[in-house]
Amino acid sequence: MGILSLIVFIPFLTAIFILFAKSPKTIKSIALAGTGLHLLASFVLTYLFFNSPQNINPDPTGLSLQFVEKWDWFSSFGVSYFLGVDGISLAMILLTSVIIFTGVLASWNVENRSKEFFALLLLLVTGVFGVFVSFDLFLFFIFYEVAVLPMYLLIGIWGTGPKEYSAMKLTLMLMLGSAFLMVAFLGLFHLSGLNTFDMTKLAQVNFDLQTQRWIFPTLFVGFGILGALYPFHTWSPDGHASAPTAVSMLHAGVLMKLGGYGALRIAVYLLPEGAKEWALFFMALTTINILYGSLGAIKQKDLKYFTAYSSVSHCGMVLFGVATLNFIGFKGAVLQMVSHGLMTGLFFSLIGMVYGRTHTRIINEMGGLAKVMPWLATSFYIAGFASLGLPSLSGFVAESQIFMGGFMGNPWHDLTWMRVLTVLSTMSIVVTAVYVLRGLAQVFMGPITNLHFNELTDASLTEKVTTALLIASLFFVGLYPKFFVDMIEPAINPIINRLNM
Amino acid sequence: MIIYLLFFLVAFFSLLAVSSKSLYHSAIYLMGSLSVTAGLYLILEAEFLAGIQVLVYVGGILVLLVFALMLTQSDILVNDQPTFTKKIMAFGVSTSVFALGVWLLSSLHLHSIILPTASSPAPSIKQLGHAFLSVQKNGYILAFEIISVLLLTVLISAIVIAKKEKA
Amino acid sequence: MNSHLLEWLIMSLFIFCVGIYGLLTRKSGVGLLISLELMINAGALNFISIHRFLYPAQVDAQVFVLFVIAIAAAEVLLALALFMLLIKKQQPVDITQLNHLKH
Amino acid sequence: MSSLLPEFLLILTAFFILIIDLFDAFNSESSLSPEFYALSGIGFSIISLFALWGYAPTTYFGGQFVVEEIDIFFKGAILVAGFFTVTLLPAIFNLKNLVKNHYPEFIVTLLFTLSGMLFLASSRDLVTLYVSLEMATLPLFALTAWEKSKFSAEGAIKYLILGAVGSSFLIFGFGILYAFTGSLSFESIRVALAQPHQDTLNLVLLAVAFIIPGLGFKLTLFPFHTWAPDAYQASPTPVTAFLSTASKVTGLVLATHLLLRIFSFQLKDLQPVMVVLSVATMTLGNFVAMKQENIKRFMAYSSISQAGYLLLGFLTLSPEGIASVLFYSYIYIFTNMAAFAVITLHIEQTQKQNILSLKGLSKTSPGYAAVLMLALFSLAGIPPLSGFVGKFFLFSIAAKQGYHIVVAIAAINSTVSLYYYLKIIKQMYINSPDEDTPSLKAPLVTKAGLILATMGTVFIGLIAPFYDQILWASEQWFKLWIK
Amino acid sequence: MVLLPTWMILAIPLLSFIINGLFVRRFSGHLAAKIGTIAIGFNFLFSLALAYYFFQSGELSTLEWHTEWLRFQSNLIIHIGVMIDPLSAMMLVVVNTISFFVHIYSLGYMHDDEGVGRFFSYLSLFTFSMLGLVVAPNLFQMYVFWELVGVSSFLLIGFYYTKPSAVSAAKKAFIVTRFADLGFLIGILLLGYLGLSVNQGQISSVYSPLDFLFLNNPDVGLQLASSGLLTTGLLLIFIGAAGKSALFPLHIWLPDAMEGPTPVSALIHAATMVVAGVYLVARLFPLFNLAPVALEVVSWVGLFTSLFAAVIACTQDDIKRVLAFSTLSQIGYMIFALGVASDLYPLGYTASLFHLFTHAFFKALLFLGAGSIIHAVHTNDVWQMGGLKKYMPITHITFLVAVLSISGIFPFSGFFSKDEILTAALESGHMTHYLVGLFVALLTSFYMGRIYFLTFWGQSRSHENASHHPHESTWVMTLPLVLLAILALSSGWLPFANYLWFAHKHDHHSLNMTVAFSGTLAAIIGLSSAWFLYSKNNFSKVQKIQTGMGQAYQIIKAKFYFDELYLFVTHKIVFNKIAGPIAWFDKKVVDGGVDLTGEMSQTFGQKLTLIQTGQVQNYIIWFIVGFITVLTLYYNTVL
Repeated sequence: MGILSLIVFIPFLTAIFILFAKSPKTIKSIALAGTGLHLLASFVLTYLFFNSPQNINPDPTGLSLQFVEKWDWFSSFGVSYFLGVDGISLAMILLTSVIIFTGVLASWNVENRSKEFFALLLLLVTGVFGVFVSFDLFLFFIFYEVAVLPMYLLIGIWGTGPKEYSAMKLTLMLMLGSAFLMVAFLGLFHLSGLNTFDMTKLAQVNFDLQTQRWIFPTLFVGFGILGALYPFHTWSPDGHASAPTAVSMLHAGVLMKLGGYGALRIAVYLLPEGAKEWALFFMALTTINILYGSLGAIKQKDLKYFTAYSSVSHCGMVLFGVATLNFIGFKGAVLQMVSHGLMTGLFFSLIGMVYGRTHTRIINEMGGLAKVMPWLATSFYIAGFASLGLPSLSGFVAESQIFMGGFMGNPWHDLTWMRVLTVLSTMSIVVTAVYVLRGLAQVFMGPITNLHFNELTDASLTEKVTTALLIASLFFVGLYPKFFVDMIEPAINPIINRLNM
Repeated sequence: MIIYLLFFLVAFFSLLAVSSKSLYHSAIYLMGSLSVTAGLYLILEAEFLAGIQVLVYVGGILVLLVFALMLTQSDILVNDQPTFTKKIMAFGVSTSVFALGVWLLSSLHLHSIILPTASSPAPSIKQLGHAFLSVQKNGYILAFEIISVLLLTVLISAIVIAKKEKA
Repeated sequence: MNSHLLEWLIMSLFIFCVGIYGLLTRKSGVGLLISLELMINAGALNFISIHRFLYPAQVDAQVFVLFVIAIAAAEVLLALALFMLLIKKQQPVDITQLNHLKH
Repeated sequence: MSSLLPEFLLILTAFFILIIDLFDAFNSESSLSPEFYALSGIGFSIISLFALWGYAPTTYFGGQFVVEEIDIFFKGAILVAGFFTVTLLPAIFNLKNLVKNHYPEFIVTLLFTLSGMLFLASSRDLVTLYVSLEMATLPLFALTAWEKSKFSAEGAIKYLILGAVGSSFLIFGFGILYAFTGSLSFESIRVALAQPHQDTLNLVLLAVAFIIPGLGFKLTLFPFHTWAPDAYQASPTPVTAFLSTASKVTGLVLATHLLLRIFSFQLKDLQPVMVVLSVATMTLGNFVAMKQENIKRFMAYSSISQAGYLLLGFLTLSPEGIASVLFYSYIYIFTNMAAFAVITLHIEQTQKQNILSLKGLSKTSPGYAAVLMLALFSLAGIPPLSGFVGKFFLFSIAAKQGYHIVVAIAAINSTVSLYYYLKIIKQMYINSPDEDTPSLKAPLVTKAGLILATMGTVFIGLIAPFYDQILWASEQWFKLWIK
Repeated sequence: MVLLPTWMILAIPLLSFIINGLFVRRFSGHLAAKIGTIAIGFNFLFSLALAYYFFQSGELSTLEWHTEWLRFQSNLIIHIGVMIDPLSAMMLVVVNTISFFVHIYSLGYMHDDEGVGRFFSYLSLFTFSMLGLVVAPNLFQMYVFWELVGVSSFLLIGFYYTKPSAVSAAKKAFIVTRFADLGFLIGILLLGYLGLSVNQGQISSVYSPLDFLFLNNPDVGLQLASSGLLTTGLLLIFIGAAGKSALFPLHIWLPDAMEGPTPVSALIHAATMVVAGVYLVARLFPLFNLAPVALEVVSWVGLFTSLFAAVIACTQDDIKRVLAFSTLSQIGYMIFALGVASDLYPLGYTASLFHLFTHAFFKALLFLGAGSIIHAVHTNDVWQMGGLKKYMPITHITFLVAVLSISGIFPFSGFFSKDEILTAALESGHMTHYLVGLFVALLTSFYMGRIYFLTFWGQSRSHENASHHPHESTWVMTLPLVLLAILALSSGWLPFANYLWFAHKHDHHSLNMTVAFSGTLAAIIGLSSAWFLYSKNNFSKVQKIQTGMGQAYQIIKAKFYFDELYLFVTHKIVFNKIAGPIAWFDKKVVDGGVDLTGEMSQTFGQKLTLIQTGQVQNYIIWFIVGFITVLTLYYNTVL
């Protein structure tokens, strides 16, 4: 029972304990204890990762995985329980454990059926952890769908507004995405000739160009649907608007990263030729994604739609980074996943808190709240500045990497096209600044519009801890990116070597 | 010669059984058709079978059908006329099946296989009896047992369904 | 002159199709049973004619046909029981009106 | 003779119950109710069945009755389905006046049908096949009409007529098959069909064309499925459960005999037909299930769509094919039985069959709602439940043959199926119940069956040795006659 | 060489920001103010010492301290560090002195404002980011602190966040500068790319192609110039500079930035932040030198801005707006000075930086003076002041010094720096620049004279009741005024040329007599005409001129309607014509498409249910249809 299985199954065990707890108080404390323990475990994992002897994979294109756990499961089918962690997965685990810890803190006042709520939330996060550490396509797929399914119940039961419609739309579109993946995985399994789902072995197979030409887009679109790729992003605004705070934090913060992670880890790594064929097309698509998302956010009336569109644009940047097919672009994509995860987590938790107080999410109905709740106002502004890419905050580090990557181009694509697309997506930093400042100024600045806002309270202790933790991590990534860069670079080398081969 | 006569008879009777207005006539025509098939079996040197055919089919099943006719007494029994469109539809479907079958069968050169003379060996009733009860290679004792259990279950369940419920 | 296997096969196919025609046009349950008997009988005839023309010595064909006849009898028995049930429920034995369970 | 034990034990228990019923002994307080005898009978036959594991394959009656490892698994599946159906019975038969609704006769008929199905699994020649097939279907016509309600007769009659048409097609087909070799045994026909010279090709075509409808009727494939929705809706819920599980597995057994044991050389050419049939069945089953209101009719269409997925397994002549079909049928039985247990209780205690009547089940009886949710998720093929693993293996068979488009259609179909399963879960979890709905109460036996089924739904997919055993069994079988 | 490590100069303001911002300001704002002032005071002394020692050591540039911050790839590693060279030493001194005086001044000015703690923490943040920008060894670090300066200016402009106009001004400032920074970022990416493709040839202590040591290296410059993209790169970077220094197309945010408290305007919008653009161009001057086209553009933009702003300044009523436009015009001066400079005539480079140096002092003085006036009279409108000579003697004298200095009268610093710029323009042959520069000098002295006479001379026109007379500000506010006045006087005499020069260090310090004479003449004309029009109370002559100019006057007064134009472009075009349709398109078309597939599958399902008609005969027909399809399908696969 290695540390990785522990990492994956701590939330699951906490969920089980929760099912036996009685009063809401104990339920919440167990959930908090579980996620706290998990946060600790991921820090220990990071410490071990950096200090324990690294088993470096001799073959340059092979993944060098640490803490590998590999047991045969359906041996006749080549399926094995294969866990491992490398730089990219570790970064994502850290992000997810922070987000789930703050998510549990942010949903401190969920009263109705809180037992099922926390159990489902933790089940969802188990799926997410599983995806980040599994290196067997079958196991990857199982955790991938486990991560998506509780969304229906979480949004359907505890959501607001047209919750059933958006819950159904979200689940079905994400399931359609995973249907794409299933077709691609089976294609990979059978066309690879060797009877295994093990990613490291499949990476040695050079599939012929014809198969790569159809499998890569299926994989990329399958992951893109979850990563809010342009035409398939419509579930995200509705889904996030009706989801309760913790769920939209977890979903936008982490689940949408599965798309980017999968696209990088599986689509590009296993099918380099296919990537070279399609990357420019997807780069153009993600550019639309970025600009479209940010421009769409300007006219939004509801705070949650506002953030949802901004996360569509930021997730577009992740996929843009992946589509640049160069070293800096990949590193930028992973950094953007981490930074956007923290950012949206902070945004949605704050919206939850503001909604808890003013009971309205419509931007025009609120005004001048800064005077009444300074702590929330400042943290909202910090989140806003992070999302528009202010240096010293995580947004800038990630975006600069992606734009530099896009600008540097890669040997297989026409440079001027890539440069035009990069310039177009860099324009999003201005549009983001416009809508972030307009929205926040309307809500927080100016005189108080609604008189009974005066007796609203500022952040309570739990809310302070949540926002403080997220802001601290935003600054940590922004001010000291070396920590994450050193973690991610060795993990990206195999992908780049594979592309250059 | 006799064969073609019997063929014509069977075709005529079954057509009438199917299309006659009153069900009573169609039951009788069915009886005619079944007994003519028994005759055909005789030609095909399957006497026992012809006997069973007459006994079980005509005697047993037909009698059951007539009972059913009596019992159901519904007025439609007198004139069971299908609507015109349903007739056309049914005619179309059945002729298409028949045409397909004939076209496929005729392309085989089966016509070269001719009726063996009376002298060729036909399985005797003794052999038939053996086949039913022998346990070796070509015996069907197993099927025999299964069919007995089958008839028992069908009997029980039919009775339960048809039974008049006590108040 | 003697008859050929083809004629017998076509004959049994003809009876089979007449049975199908009967099935599709009859309104009353009993009418259906009649056409069913015809179809099963056609099957039996086809079986025996192939037996006689190709493998006169084998006995399996006749055994099979005997079983078929027995099972046909069982089917009619069951059909009769179901018709009785219909009558007990005051429903006409007219299958065109038996269309309550649909879509 | 020991390999006949499973069937023999069933028939023995049936007669035993008949005799007890004869002396009207069930009404006295001391005696156990009939389902205990049935359960013990089926239990013993399962034990005796798996006791055969060591000696297979054994042949009796001159090659007409063969028990290979693969048959042991098929028979096991059928017996398990029968076992669960019997556990459902106490929920609908009120034990006060057994005689009034003929509870013992019901069990006797059920046991005989089960034995018929077991005979079918081991039959190796056309006569035994036909007779045991009829043995497995005829009593079901009666079981469907057991409730004697207004519609049950209608459903049963439709089922009977189409059954009869199916079997007459089958007889005609078998007649043509007989033309190839003198004997009726599968092996000799398979060998004769190995290299049909040019002119008898049409005959093979005709034989196949006549036989597939019989198979289609039994397996509820697309154009031959029309009886299923009405029969499922008309029959009492345990019989619907039995139809959707045991009768489906019997269809699979029939498919194994016909497609793998007789037409094994024609399978390559049959692939397009099979692909069209399975895609049509899948699509129809899923898209029509979306619009259903009645629970039982809904389950009918869901089981039709499952038949579509199962047919994918027969696309290849490889051990994985039949192994994944068997594996998925076990998962399918456990899942369906878990779902039907809850549905039976609900329909019996609220007398309402409409999906909307499931409103707020999660509040009135949370345990049962959770079980139904798990079962539905497993049917939709959502990991980590075993439904997903089974489906994944089935789709992999189609992918192995290069039918990636078919796998895509199947994957999209399972997404559509998720939609209508979620519609039910929405009723249970999101909508709130009307005030007075009592929570569901279940007799002990049904509760035990329910728990066993749920355990199966969750764990079968995860324990790998189970699949490996099935794969080993099908490899043995292939080694036997692929040589 | 200095006893303390140089990164202390950054750490102190950062530390004071953190201490004040997070902890102290909650308890007592005034304590936070004191801490902030002491910290900046220490910084002021430290920077003086640093500059002194640096100029003593005579080295060209020293990379004091650096640590690896962000690694793009092995040959592109961004370091955070402190680099001292003549340019950054000068800037350090300027920024720290002005910041120190503004801190002292704010002690008085913000004394009774409840957000005083927050104000001082923002000031320390601003100082930290400005210093970071100044000492940056590479372009990327400069961009990082460039953005931080932008955000602190946003916070300071929007300090009175309950006032909607302040909030929208802050927002406007940030968005406009952000738009310019887009150009800057793309310029950096392009230069980075060019730098990578040029073979680096190990230049000592260079870690990425964005380091100034690398970029300003002559032979690297030549290789870059040969690549053809250098001009576009430099122009992109110039867009960033234009945004921050509010040059012509992106100048709209500076006048509105006056919404912030006056010390802010003094510090940020007079002395430090706005000159960051000039600093950037100066820092990259060796590269600009190799791209003459870019330099041309720089000079013309600078010239036009100075003229444009000077014209508008004459018509404004709000005292702070006038000063804002005068800053615009002065920065235009500095930029076009750089524009005219080249390695043949390097004088422009030194002149522009000298003007930057002197301008910082007297412009800060003007703003602080205006601040104390407003503090006393409680209004910005020049027409409601008048006759303050009697009540506020110190402010009056210091203000007069600043006015004389900015108009370029002899003993004051303005004369020397402006004179050098004009000589640079004349000597390098840019006649038009020289003439326009002269005219702008005239306009400058005119509008400065105008506000001087309107506020200090004539009778008091304030509406407040006559009994309450405006009184002189407390010593805390007047001390910085005096000190700045002294600096405004003395800074002109500093032998600037031998500290900061480009290409070759020419040491002749002769005044070009023609330029000196013509400059002073222009100043005198401007001042006297202002005296003639505005010193007495009857403004009939002013009315006559205004009506004479008719419509043109209104257009100039409304700042050539640029604000409305930008507003129109952003709101009407971007928001309603682009963002609106996109939001609609997303909701209706893309989302609609998804719902459509939902409906389609529902109707398809509905159609399929019709197969189940309930009639047994239809079922049998389906059965036989199935038989036929199987037959035909199998037929055409087999044959």
